[in-house]
Amino acid sequence: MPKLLALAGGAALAGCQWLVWCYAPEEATLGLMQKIFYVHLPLAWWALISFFVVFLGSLAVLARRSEAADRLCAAAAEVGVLFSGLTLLTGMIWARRSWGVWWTWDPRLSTALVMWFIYAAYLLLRGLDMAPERRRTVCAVVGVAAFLDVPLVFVSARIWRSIHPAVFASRGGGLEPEMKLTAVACVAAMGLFWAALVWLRKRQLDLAARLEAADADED
Amino acid sequence: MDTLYWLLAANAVVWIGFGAYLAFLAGRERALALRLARWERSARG
Amino acid sequence: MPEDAAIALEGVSKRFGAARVLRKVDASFPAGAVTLVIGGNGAGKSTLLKIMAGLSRPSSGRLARGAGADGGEARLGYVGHATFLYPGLTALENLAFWRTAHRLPLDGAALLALLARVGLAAHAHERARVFSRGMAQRLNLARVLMLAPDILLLDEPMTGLDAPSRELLRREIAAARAAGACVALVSHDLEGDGPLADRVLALASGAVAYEGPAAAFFARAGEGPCCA
Amino acid sequence: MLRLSLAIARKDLVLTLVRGNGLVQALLLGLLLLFVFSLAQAPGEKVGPQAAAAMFWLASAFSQVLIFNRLYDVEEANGARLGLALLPAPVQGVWLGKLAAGLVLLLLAQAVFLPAALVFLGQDLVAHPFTGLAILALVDAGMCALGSLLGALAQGQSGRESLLGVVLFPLLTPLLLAGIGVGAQCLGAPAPDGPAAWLRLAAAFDAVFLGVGLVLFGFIYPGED
Repeated sequence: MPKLLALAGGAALAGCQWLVWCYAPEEATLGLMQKIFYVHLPLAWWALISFFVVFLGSLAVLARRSEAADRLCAAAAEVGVLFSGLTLLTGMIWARRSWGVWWTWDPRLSTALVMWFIYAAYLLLRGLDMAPERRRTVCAVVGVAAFLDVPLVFVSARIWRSIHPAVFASRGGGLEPEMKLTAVACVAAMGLFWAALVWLRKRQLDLAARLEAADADED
Repeated sequence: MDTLYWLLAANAVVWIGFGAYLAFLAGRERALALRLARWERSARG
Repeated sequence: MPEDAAIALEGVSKRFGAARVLRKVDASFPAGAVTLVIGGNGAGKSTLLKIMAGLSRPSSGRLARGAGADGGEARLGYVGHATFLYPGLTALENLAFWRTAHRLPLDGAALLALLARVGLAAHAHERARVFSRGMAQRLNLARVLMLAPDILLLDEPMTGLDAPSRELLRREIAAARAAGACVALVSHDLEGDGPLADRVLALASGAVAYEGPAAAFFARAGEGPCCA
Repeated sequence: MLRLSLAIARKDLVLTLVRGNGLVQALLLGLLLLFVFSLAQAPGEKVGPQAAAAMFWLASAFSQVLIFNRLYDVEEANGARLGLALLPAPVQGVWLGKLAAGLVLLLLAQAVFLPAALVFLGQDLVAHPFTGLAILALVDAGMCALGSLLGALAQGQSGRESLLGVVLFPLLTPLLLAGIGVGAQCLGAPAPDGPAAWLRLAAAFDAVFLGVGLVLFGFIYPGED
């Protein structure tokens, strides 16, 4: 089932490539380069959703001591770090081409970077050698604190450079219908792919946990 | 064509990233399959 | 749980990852009695006491505690392998901290008297850092006694104590029992601590091997090789 | 709970300031950071107010990691952590006590870092005493709320200093930005919008993480051994 989902996601992403390259018109001011947007935006969104899933899973771990929720957190955090890392890289390439700099203190870009740091540390914490029960609660606490930090990071980054032109916001309203359709399709396709990745990883972790338990029962 | 070059680089980065994670998943899958096989052997015999 | 039990365990199991330390332990510890907990190394004695103290959560099963002497929650005294002492604080400061932390009124003269009771009057203003193992254990004992516990959990408290200190500890255990406390004492020294015991709980690889009156246990143990 | 917090804070301050040398390491590290950064100014040049404020908060952040590691390390020597678990009071009292002790220690450290930053980095304090104190209090409170929560989480781990830093610093980003933003204004950087937005942000951070600490601390402390 998850493999089917992965295939569907892959196919959908491939289909979106056609939309991106042949269907959506070229942006007037930003030119061809704007087409990165169709990968960049879905990556960012699904990274944020991953972290939200980590938050919800962490709450479930704390409230119900659920081990399955903990494994879901692990899977979602890994995919989230991957997606936000790719968001950063595509964003940097875009920035280099469009504005001539690799990095600029845009609120969204900075928030993505700080989130990447936070959840990379979260994954580091997961890899530590701790008693399983302790690791679950420790990671859940960090998972909750990390997500609550996100809006604060975003607001602070915005105050930090309050004079920065709102590059993204101004274009959000000005998308042509074809572009909007393409963007929505890309987000949906990326969502399928994201779900497949998280599902695959979660299933692996479930299997590993079952094997662990089976080993324990033998003694 | 300079823009296209940048565009290709960005897409390449994305697919390399996905590929790396999928490779990681595949590696884990293989390790798990090995462990499962070993466990089944020991459980039967 | 039985009427007179100050603390009771129902089907308590504990596992650490792959290892099963306790298997479905049912036991009750009556008030006003000393229960000797025995068993070989790794039988699960320390884990059992930690679960009774609430320091460790059982993987399954239930733990019930009776009310304290004053009708409120039972006051708990626990002596484990660690002494809970801050090396940088003096003996008196250590006692004062734990007393305040337990929300009990502070009385310097009473604390000094307590230190005298455990033979540390001359060392009241020395830091715990310089104490020998035996002295630290006696200070630890004073820390527990000043709480006037309803339930006294002692995990091999005799380790590292010289003969007079052991006698002191045994006297205090007897006094606590007389005052109506429930005492659980983990020990390897059946000869020395056996006479104190009213009841015996013997564990073997995490399961109960014997639970009942001490007299019956020692009568049985006298016949064959000791099951501890 | 407040009595427990007070007892713990008092005990920790005695152990750190009177009987130990806990703050010396934090102070030296912070001063070294400030000194090394002063090398960034070319002869005859001055570091900008924003860079100076950033260095001040960086020194504070690093010493905070050492402070909270030390505060939770104190409980490990003879297993006193388990003793705290046996107390009849809610364990959040420990969090609050460590928070208070950490706050005092951090303020003491900053009392050294502030003049050091002014001297090493050649800054002049432009008169904004009230704003400066307000942002100092707000940022320190937030740093200690989070430090007290995460310090408990790192205890018992190998390499816990760097672990605590790696987990703590990104979470502290909004606060550090607020501290640097207002700090730069206090050192004379032009500020068309004033410090109000930063103060509000720092207050919001404090509210969120005081709540988070209060609710979540019980889950990770004292933990089993």
